[in-house]
Amino acid sequence: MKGLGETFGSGAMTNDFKSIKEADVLFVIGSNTTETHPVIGSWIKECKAKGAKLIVCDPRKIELSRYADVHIRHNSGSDVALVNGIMHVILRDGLQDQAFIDERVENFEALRKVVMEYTPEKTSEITGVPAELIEEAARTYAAGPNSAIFYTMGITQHQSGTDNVRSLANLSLLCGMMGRPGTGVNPLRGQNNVQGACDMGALPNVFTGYQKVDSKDVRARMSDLWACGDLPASPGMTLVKMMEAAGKGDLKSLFIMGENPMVTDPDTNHVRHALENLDFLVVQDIFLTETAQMADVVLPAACWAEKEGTYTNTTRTVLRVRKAVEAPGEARADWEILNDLARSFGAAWDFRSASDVFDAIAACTPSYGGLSHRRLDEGPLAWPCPTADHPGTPNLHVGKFARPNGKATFAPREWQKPHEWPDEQFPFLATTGRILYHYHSGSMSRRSAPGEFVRELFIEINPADAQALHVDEGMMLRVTSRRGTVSGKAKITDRVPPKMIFLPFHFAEAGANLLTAAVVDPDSETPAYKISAVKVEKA
Amino acid sequence: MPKIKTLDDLKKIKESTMDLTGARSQGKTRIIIGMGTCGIAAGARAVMEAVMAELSRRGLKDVSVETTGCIGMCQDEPLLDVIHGGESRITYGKVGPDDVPRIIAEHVVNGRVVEDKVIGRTD
Amino acid sequence: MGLYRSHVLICGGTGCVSSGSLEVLEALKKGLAEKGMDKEILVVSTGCHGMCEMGPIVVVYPEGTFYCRVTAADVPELIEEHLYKGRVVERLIYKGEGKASDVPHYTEIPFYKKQHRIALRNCGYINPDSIDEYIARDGYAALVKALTEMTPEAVIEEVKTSGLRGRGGGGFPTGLKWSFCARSAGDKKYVICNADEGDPGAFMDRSLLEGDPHAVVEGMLLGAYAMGANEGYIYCRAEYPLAIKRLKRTIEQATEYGLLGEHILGTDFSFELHIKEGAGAFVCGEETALMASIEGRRGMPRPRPPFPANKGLWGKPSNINNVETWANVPSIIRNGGEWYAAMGTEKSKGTKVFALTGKVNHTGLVEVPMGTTIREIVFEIGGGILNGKKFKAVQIGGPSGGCLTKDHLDIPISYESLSQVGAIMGSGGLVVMDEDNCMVDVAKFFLEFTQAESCGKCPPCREGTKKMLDILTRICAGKGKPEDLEALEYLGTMIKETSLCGLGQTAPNPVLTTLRYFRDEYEAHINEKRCPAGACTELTRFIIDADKCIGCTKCARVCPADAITGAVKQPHVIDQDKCVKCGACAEACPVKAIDRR
Amino acid sequence: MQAIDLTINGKKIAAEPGMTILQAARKGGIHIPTLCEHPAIPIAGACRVCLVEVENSPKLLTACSSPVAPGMVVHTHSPRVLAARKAVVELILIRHPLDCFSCSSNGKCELQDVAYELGIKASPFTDEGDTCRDYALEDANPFYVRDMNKCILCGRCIRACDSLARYHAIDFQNRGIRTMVHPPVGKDLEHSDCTFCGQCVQLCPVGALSEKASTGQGRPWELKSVKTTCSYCGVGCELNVQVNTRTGRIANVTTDYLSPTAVNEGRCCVKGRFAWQYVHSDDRLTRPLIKENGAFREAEWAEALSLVAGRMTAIKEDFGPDAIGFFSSARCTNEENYLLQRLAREVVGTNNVDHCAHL
Amino acid sequence: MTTTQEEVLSKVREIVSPWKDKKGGLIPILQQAQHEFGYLPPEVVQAISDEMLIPLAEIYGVATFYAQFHLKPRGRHVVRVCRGTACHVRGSLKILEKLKETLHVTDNGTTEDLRFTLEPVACLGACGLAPVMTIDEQTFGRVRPEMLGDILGKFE
Repeated sequence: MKGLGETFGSGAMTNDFKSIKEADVLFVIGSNTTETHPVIGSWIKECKAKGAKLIVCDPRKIELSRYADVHIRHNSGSDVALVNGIMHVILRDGLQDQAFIDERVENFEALRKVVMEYTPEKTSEITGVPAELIEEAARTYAAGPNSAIFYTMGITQHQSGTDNVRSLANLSLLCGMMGRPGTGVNPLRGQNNVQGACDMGALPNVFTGYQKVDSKDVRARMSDLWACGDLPASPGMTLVKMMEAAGKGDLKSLFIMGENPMVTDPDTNHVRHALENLDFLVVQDIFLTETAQMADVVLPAACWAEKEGTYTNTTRTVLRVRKAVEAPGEARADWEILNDLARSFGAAWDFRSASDVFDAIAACTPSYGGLSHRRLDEGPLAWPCPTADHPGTPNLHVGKFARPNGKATFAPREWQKPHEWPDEQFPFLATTGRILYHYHSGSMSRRSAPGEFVRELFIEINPADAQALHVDEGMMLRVTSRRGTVSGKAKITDRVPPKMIFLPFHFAEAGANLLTAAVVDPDSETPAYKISAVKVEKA
Repeated sequence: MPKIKTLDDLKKIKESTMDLTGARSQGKTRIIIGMGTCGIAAGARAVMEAVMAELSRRGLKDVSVETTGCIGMCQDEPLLDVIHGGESRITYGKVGPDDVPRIIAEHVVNGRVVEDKVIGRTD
Repeated sequence: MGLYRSHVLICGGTGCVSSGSLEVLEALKKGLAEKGMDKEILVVSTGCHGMCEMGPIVVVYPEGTFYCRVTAADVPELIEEHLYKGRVVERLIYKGEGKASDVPHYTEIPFYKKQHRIALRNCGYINPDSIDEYIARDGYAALVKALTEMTPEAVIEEVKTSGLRGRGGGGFPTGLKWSFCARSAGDKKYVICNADEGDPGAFMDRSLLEGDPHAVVEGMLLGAYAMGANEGYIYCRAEYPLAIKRLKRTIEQATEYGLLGEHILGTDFSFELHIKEGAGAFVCGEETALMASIEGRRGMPRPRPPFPANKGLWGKPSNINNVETWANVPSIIRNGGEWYAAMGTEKSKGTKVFALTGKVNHTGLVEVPMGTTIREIVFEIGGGILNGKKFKAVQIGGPSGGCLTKDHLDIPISYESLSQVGAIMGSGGLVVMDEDNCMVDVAKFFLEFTQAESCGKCPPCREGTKKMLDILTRICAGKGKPEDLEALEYLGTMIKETSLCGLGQTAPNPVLTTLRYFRDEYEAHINEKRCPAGACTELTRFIIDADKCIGCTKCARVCPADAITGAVKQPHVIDQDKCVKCGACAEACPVKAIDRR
Repeated sequence: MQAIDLTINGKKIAAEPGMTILQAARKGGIHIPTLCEHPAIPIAGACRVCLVEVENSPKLLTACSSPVAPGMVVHTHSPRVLAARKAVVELILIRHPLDCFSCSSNGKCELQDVAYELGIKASPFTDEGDTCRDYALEDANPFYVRDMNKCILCGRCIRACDSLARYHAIDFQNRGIRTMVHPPVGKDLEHSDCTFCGQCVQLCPVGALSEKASTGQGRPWELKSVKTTCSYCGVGCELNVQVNTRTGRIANVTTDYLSPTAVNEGRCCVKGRFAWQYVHSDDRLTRPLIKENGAFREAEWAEALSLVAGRMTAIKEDFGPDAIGFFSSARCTNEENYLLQRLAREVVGTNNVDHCAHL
Repeated sequence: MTTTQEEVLSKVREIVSPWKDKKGGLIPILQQAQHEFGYLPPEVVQAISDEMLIPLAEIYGVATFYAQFHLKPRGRHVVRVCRGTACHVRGSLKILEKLKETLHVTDNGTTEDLRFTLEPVACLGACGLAPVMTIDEQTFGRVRPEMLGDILGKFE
């Protein structure tokens, strides 16, 4: 999000879903779309069937690879080099959209300078991808006429995540693939309301609508709207920092709403230590999760089907959530609990409905200014939607970027070696991710039909490695990193390249995040889940 | 093989193939050679070969060469009959290979019966 | 090429090949070479003559002597006697009605005399592997004429004038069909030849493809030029390997001569032709199913409209005609539509090829002008019923056709006249039946075929034909119920009315027509549990006439089921429960004491 | 574009070019029964139930596949049409079990509807042994059950899988009377390309495909539909939660392929359609819990909330507001995220608020 | 004949290569594959699916639609035994039983060495010669069980 924000002036997905169908070239990198976003995956396959070209870059052989015109299996963590290499070919052969660059983008020379170094040969050395494939990807992407980039956690969950995103933004600007249907750089959000949570200011440095907390004017306007006193001026700690601070004893209390860091956060052993170290932990959730069990107070919340509200999807489209059934027992909607909790603190909050809360959001958030539950009941709308008669904005950056001078900027980056790399002691590279049948910590999906279908952790391992380890399908494997050990059943498949294993992270009892390091991207503080050096043994 | 471009190209192929299909219909002119045991003994095979050679040399089309069994005039073998167009069937007797070019030139091509060799005439 | 005094034509069609014509061909070549006659006599392998049951067939030109059932063993005599000495080998010549007095010319044989060969004109006359021989017979002259003298519109007009109608069964006016496709907008169009001949007993398409493949290709070229197509497919069933081989050779030769490919005859017209082998599904004879099959999908039909002329192969405007239709086109263009239209009846012009089979003396392929009566075909060309039995019915139009009776013998055959009496022209199958054929059994036989070939897409055909077959099976087994006839009529009518494609729409025809003309036979099966023709085994009984039986025990000894008992010299009895109705006893009885009822 | 005027059952209808007779009839509010047709998937023209009579056309035409033409005169319920339609349904019913009583599709079965409309109780042609096709019930997966004995081979599931789910995990196998819908020969569903998105189940017009978890959860007429947004992944699929009004429990989840507001255009995945049982899970939290001596005890809301406010206020007083942190959630609504960050900033006075945006 | 996975793959690649960028290749590919392998083994079908990006279910849908395709191995020689009435009453069942016993196969089965496939058929249309069997294109009439050894011996 940060990568896109500084390049384009806005960090959200640039285009809407309809736009996908108008793409002539789909560049999918670090996204196992058919498993993580199945509906988008089906559209991508539909485009391909209708004649669009598909470029897939992923160390794993994912389902979309099957349909790819250009299939690149690059080394994990070599994304920046790969994209720089692609840009090198584009510039070398003069395939860039010079008119677009001249008119709408700054800092071109700096990009040229960095990219110059990444010859196909050098890129091939770093990425392990044959030079011809890099050339072909470059030609295909540049040819368009409309090329769209899609990425997910495979790009962001690296120490260099933001650089990865910046590189993709550079690529799209270089070829002028922006501001038209069928183009853009499209991060596919992993969770249902990541976009909304960010929009709402559930981030340490901004209020709603990315209004910075360190801006005096913003704070003044907010305290005005909220009818409260001075608001804190310095940006707060990120989640990973908070965890660190808790471990050190600097953070005394944590209020966790609907999260299960014991399963989803990196380096589970460290998380456990941090939470244990707190003076007072409150968890508000629908189940007594691994994290809730460590809490001092647990507040029972209503779940998805039991409350009114809105989500904002990956295309910035605000959608209504409606109550279908009553919450069990005394469980209550999170917004109701928070309203009453604020009152317990002595605040004069009096939100009677989710719709009330939304009106308050609209009042303090320009991009949401024209929205209301009433309006959304007629159908979803994409922000920015500043006024009640504004039709919403499906495609961003049409004609003008959101940066102050209306221009985008190239943000060239050099490739850097990942934080951890397989060595003699830990010769395998482990990567974690989602699978189709489960969601996140599995607290919902494992209690539903999919939980019966995929019950336990499996570990994908290449046939060559399995043979070397004398492991057959379904036998137990033990995986150890510098941080911990997990065991799971071997799934022998060439989906993973040799010396790489893949573990889904949905299974608390065999938590893949026991392996991962709490190493984060310094810009976005996104954990580097995608790379851990591990050793693999027959259990 | 040259590509066909015009009707003339097609006609050329047709012409050159005519002898093939000419042999599959009774030609305008029929030459019938007596090929009974007696005929063969008297040298009918050589006569037939001479007929074929002459037709080939002249590039004559539309002439069919048939053989037939003994017609009962064994003393005059080899026998060679010519039916020119719709005219009567002329039987030549004691035909030798040397007579063949003359019979073909006179009778088959020009329609003039070679009277000195004729031994019979059937309508 | 040297001059040959004589050409010996040997049929290389599938029928004759399976009777051993290849061996005859080899023996001839070898024999002539040994005698040093190979320079004067040419041996040619041709396509089918149509009279397959008399095969292998050998015709010696220039005399036009027609030899049949020739074996390799006959060859030395043939060479010595006919080719060397000019004496006809009488024992091998075709004997017509048993008179062998004079040796008829090929064309004088009654089987051929009544025919009028347009589509089949080169079959059995030229070497199908030689494009030169085709050209010598005016082949590709129509193409040259069309490309140099005629506009595409004029070609379509000529076909319209000819009155040619689809010979695959539908009978849709070909020129009109072409004009639809020609009018349809699109940069890419296809012409397709339907060579997925699947009717049991029909082999006219096979004979044409084997005997005169260039005519089909030339017809397609003319169609492609007229409709603005530049690519074509011949969809040929894989069961016709020889036809496929010949077609491949044909395409090679035509391409070498520049008659296929880019800029044909130096014009802007280009045409590429592919062969697609079928994979064993009768329903692929239906045009939309055929296109699905070319596309590599299950050969299931789809509803029309949209018609192939607008949305055909891969969604592009396409035109499908069958082999016989295409083969007629060159003659029409060469001789003019008027010439063609002068033959036939008012609405059905030209000639039609029929596959004459069943209980008839001469089976084979016959091409006759439309308007010829069934009587002429069966009795004059076909030489009447086998073994002097009585004519009972003729099943016309293949498995989807109908059964006609002696009352229909004088109907002049045309699309209209046949549909009036409940039959169809179909692709031209003509099965003659005599008094020994049970019409219920015949209806069941055809329905078994169509039911097995139903693609399963639409319920009427899938479920309906199965149910009709179930009912027929039980009627033939003596378990029919009186209401079954009504059910059959209802199901048959409704399947025709509601089925998706031609297969379902015509599948009930054999049942409906036999119900209409031979209802008494059905009633006998149901009400009297009796098969009047004695064909339905389960209803047949063998009974020993005690008065005639001499007690010789021969019958008891041959009975495989030990169903016959009786003391020596005493009348024997058949235990009906044990009898398996094999008829062995009746054959064995020296005094004809066993009746089949 | 010029409208195409046609007459259906005497009613003048202005259709759009490219429309089929069926679409034009629907536009004009005229009902034509269908089975193999579904607006979200390509036309098959297989079931023959929508046959209509078009003047000057000798054959009956399938309304679903025949394009409208100017001046067309269509009869959807003429005696000829009704007779044909009746025959078609009678034929389909030959091999379709009539266990409607216990069938999960009772009340939403489209075959039942057509039969009812035409007054057909059973096929008059069914003989003993016809109905039973002896296909074993396939229920090895937790999502849906396949009962191929009930399959009418309309192919809607196949087209849904091919054109919506884009897996083409199933297809017709064999032909003619032996035709069946199946994953690749020799494979079962669980080991095929199927990803259990269940779109085929929703599109099945009869009871051949049914949702496992929905069995016994409510008859169609007992359900009310609540339109909402899926809570798995960032696509934001519009879902219709079907709630049993009698029990107040979710019966199943469907999508609406014709919804103008659905960003997913009716598509969905296995989680959206099948991962809802957790809502009614027995181990849902139902009361606030307070940990005492390492064990939880149930508490009243007031006590729990005041305990939280009290402890946090005390920590704030001792260590300052930045000793307190708030984890919000990307799974909660906008409203809830808004309130939590406001609670942190306005009420507690810290910017220590974040959520797991990156997981 | 054993074929390794690599051999299968390289054969299949060779078969599909002319069709990679063309439409309508599935049926010719299956025909060629069946010609090559004698039938359509699962790994071959899977490889075709992978190479041509045609869903497996669709390929099987096509393969089971057309009579030409076989999903089980077939013998080098197909033995057809007529089970028509005429043959039945003249002992074709005994012929069939004897064949099953000799070849160790069931109806429509194939011998382990892939030499023969045994197919009982409704009628071969040669009732005059009953009982009749055919091997490939050759017809044998008035067959007696004791003749079977010699007949089968002619086919390797």
